Amino acid sequence: MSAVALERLRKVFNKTTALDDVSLAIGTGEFLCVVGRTNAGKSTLLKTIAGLYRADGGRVIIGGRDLTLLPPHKRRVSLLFQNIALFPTMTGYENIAFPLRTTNVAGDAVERRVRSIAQMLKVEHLLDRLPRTFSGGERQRVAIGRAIIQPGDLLMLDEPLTNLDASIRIRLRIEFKKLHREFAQTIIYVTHDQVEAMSLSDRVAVLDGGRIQQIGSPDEVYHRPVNRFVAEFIGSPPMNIIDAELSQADGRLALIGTGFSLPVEESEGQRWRQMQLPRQLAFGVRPERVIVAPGPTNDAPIGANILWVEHLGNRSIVALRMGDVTLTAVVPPNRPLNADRRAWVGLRPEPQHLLSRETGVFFPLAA
Amino acid sequence: MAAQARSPAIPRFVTARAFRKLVPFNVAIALPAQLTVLTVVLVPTLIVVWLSLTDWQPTEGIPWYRADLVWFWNYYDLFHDARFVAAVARTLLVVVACMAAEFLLAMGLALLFLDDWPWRKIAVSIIILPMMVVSVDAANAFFMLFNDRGPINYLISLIIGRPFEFAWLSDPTWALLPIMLSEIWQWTPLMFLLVLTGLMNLPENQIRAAYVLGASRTRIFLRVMLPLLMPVIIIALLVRSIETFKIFDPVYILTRGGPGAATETISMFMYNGAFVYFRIGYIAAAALMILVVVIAICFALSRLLQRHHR
Amino acid sequence: MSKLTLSRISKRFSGRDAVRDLSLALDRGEFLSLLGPSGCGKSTTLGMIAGFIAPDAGDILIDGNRINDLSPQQRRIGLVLQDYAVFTSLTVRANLSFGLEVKGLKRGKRRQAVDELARQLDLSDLLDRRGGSLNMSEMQRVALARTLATEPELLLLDEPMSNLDAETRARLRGELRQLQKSLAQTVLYVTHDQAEALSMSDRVAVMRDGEIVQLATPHDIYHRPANRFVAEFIGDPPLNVIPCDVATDAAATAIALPGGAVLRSSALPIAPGRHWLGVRPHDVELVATASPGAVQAPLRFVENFGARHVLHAEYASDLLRIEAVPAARSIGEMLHLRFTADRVLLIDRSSERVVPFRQLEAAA
Amino acid sequence: MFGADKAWVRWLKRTTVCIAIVIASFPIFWLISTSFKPVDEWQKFPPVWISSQPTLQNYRIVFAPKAAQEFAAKQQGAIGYKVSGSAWKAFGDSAIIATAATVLSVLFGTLAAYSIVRFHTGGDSYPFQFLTVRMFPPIAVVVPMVVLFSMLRLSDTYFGLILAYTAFTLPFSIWMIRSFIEEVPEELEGAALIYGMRPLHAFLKVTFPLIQGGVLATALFVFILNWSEFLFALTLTTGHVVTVTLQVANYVSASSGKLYGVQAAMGTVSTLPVIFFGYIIQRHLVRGLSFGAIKR
Repeated sequence: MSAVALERLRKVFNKTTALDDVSLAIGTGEFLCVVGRTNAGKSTLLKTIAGLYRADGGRVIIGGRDLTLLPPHKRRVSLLFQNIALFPTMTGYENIAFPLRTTNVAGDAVERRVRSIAQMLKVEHLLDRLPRTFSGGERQRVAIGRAIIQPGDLLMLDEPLTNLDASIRIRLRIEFKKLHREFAQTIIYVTHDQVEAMSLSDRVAVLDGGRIQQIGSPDEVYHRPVNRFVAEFIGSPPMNIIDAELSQADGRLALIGTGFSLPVEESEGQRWRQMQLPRQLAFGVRPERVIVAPGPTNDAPIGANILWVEHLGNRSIVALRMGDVTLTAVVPPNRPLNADRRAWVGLRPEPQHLLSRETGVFFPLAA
Repeated sequence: MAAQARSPAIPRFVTARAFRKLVPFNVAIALPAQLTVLTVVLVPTLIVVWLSLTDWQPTEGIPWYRADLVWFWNYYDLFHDARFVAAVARTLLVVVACMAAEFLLAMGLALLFLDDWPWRKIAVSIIILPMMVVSVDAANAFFMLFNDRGPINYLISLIIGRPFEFAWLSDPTWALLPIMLSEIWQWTPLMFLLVLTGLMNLPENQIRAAYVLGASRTRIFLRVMLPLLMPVIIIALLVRSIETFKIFDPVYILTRGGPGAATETISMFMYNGAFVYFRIGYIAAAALMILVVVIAICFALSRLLQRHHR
Repeated sequence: MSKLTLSRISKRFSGRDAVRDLSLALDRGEFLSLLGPSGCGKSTTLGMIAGFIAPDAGDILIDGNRINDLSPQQRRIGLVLQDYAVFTSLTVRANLSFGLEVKGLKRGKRRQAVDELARQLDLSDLLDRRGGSLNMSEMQRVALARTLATEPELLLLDEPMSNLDAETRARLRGELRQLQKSLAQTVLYVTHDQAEALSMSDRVAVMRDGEIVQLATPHDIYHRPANRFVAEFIGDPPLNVIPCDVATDAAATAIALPGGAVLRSSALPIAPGRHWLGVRPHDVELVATASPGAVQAPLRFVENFGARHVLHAEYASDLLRIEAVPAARSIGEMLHLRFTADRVLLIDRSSERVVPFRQLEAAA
Repeated sequence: MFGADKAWVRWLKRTTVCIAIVIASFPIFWLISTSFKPVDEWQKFPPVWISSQPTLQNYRIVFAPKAAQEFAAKQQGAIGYKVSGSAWKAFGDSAIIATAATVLSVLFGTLAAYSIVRFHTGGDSYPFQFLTVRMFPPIAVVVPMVVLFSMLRLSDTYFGLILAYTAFTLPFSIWMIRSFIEEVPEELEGAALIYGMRPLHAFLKVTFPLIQGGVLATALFVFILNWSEFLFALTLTTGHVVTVTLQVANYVSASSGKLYGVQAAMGTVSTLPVIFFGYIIQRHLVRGLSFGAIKR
């Protein structure tokens, strides 16, 4: 049985649908990242699971109990809010001990547990101080302490690391992973940062417009996106999506567009044919897989104009105009490529990256 | 009927648990406020509807609920009552005149306070003094200022260079002026404070951008600041004009609507009708008409505020 | 002649130097970034050029004419602020024509100019919308167009991307740069984002504590940083800084790293003793097994960018960042790392200066 | 915002501000100055700006019935005077009524505002229903209220006025406190709920300490309104209950307004507490008088 099950969860605010039939199941001890843009419905999802918002449809089942109609204080879940929400009038100690106040844990046991959590999170020096004297990272750690002191059935974290320095971020991510391992806690972690999602979790759920677009391992989501949104959202710079026509001249398949023609390799032909593709379609290519060369080569036979080049030191991002398509490529640093010059491009469309122009959905591979 | 008795202290025949089931928590805590308002506003309004259809006078000695129905004759009479029509017109005049004066003075004054200078805070504190004064006391002060041997007449006589003893408050043409001046004196500070707050909260960078683009002060004020300030101005004018529409205290203290009915505003007209002439039914009809108009205006205002509040 | 010249300008605020003795020259059509952390004086510098802040000392010249005493309006400078300051109560069209109206341009001409500019900046569909109803990236374009309409001698951009999300930001960088080139507009761009500065500018001036610490092309800023501050500030993921022991004699220098590795080069002008070694994450080499010259570091965290991984490994009681191609790795496993002498920076501990690159070459 | 002004512009601005200050303070100055004048200076022409023989007699008349009687006996004929009772009674009544109505208004208002903000009770337009109450001209409600109160034996009682004042200040309480609550992130209460607190408890424990300054300001604001109220006091009482505003009006009407010094003394003492409270909450006045629509 899964630790958390959401069944067709709906939430509507003033006629705008914030959550649209969200269903998902999370295993016990799993670390799931929910990733999406601002207003994708991520925070609403967590608040609905916690009971702060009343669901307009569907069910929330945690640890086998149907919690849909229960008020938040009976749900046994923890939520670390995006804005931290430490109680400003209480000290660090009182904040961390807060979840124990409403249980019948004895006084000295409370003391012991707060001390040990504080020690683990290295916030012992903050116990007697008020939150307004804390730094961003300290606030974060105290809030984490409050979220984990009373282990519940589910720990939810809402963008806990935004607005922190990069170095603190890495440290806290390492701590999250450690916490997750040590307590075998089921975690839902919400973030807008796709790199963070891909780095932290067992599985990633991509949310957009209140709908779950795809759930899968980081590799699946990156390499086998199900639709255009996921393909463009995961990976930076985003995947190039190019319209093309599938032609079959003298038995050889090729993708044809204005200014380019990409033959499909003979050995791949069989797989492509089995997919029963329409003539008009689109294909995706990751910028890292675009080959760019200063002169024509076998690998890069298509002529293109360089629009601009961004040298970032460890790599360069090149924007190219190929026919009527604008293409982004990531190339190693220090290539002799300059804006307003000509370059040659090589693309290798892969069968898992073919999608419908109309629906934006990727075609399934033939079995 | 009292509000306390209806608040969550539950009638004996309803158990606490049943009450909680009957009334959700969030509704229960809004109830005390709601019931108070209902008692003091809604019930009287219903009574007004009844009274307005009768010719009840408390001096007749029959209870109000057994008064004789006259149906809509009260309304007919009102429309043909020159005193009432004049009171309405006069009230509108007061509202328009006071709003214009208050707004122009407040805007002009607020613009002087845009940049920082020493004593600015203290100056603001003194300028807003009038709005804190009890309105009856303010009217009392103006009563003394506009006395025929008061300081205002003295100042005028200094200016024109000959003795000037004019009984402002007993002159049918001029008696309204001290009333309006008292109102303007007391409430320009509020308008000033609202406009100043609005001005201080304007996005400074937009003004800066206009400045860098070469615009003159006048152009910046008219093209950038004024449109941005519009919501604040509208709210200030609406809130103030509704308050001014109800004007009573200065009229009562300064003239009681007199001489004759020369300074009677709607509120004063209704007070005199109900508490001097005891024509309750008749005044109830007037009250109901005013209520309907005010509610209509409120509806429009609330939509406006609602939009601004988002 | 330079378009803009700052000659030894200074500004103090309440006893603190905000800008100290700063000199800078911008060529016509150049895109120059002022890059630095918040509080480094870059916004003060911008304010002095725009005319909002009067410098305590020094001259500001445009085309060789001193403009210190001119008001902001008279300077013919365009300014786009962080929040764009689009007139929220006016339509986009009124926004764009605001500057032209002020100039007294005729209605017909104004219309023509606005339409042309709107077409160029892809704003034609928005012309009748109110400024307040736009989203951030639309506002940015409106602010840019409104300023460009007045054909400023110099365009000042103050963190114009900081209100946009990462995706939009990355997309707009190229577009902005292309627009700047096509108009040959001289731009001074203030930012704290090193990627923006590196990717768009002709030259970058890195500021710290009111002074320019290095002024160079993006390539040189990245590969030949002047000191530790610039080296650490530039690059994402940032530079690794490792303590090292330097021993030097007349012929050669040896740099001993924690964990036993030693780098050697021809003699370097650096005193022997404790110093810093800076290594870019993509210059750390992962080797398969323990090999001579390699150090060991346990893996603590993997940042998954999809096309590449950034590994965080514990080394010298700090986390070392390593850029690597994606592969299956598990937390806790031991990584074997090698540093190469021609791909590291040696930082003098006392002066924090980077020992000139050319001299740090592989030897033996 | 615009750089420096020219010297004459600056001079003109300062002068205008000075004139505004004089106009704003003059009536108050006159009120206070007159309250210290002996009888023969009340109506002197040209006016006496500041009395050369200041006296406390006016205040004595206001507060001590005995002094009032003596004065009335002496002045009989010259100035008709028939106000009985001392200002102490008026102050006491006003204090009781204003305080009780303030407590109720703020208490009910806090609960209703909490319900509106956190539970969205009654939907978007619900708070406007309360606003409508404030827009009502009280005179239109007063007529039936007199009828209703006399039936319920509430006229000329403390409780009647308290009820009326509570209802007519509730819009301010609700709207002001609502705007304070809205400034506290809902996540704070959310956290308390998730970690096991019941809703009202969470509100009192977590949000209330953060808005108590605002609630206090609201209370002072409402108190000022109650203290200054005149129309209800005038129409819903018949002599047993006397508020300060009523007492002021009584002096004016008792003498056809000829009792200058006494009127001024009563006016001064009745308005002083309000001005004092007003300055305490100066920051919040704008918010209050614009129903939370315009904040500082």
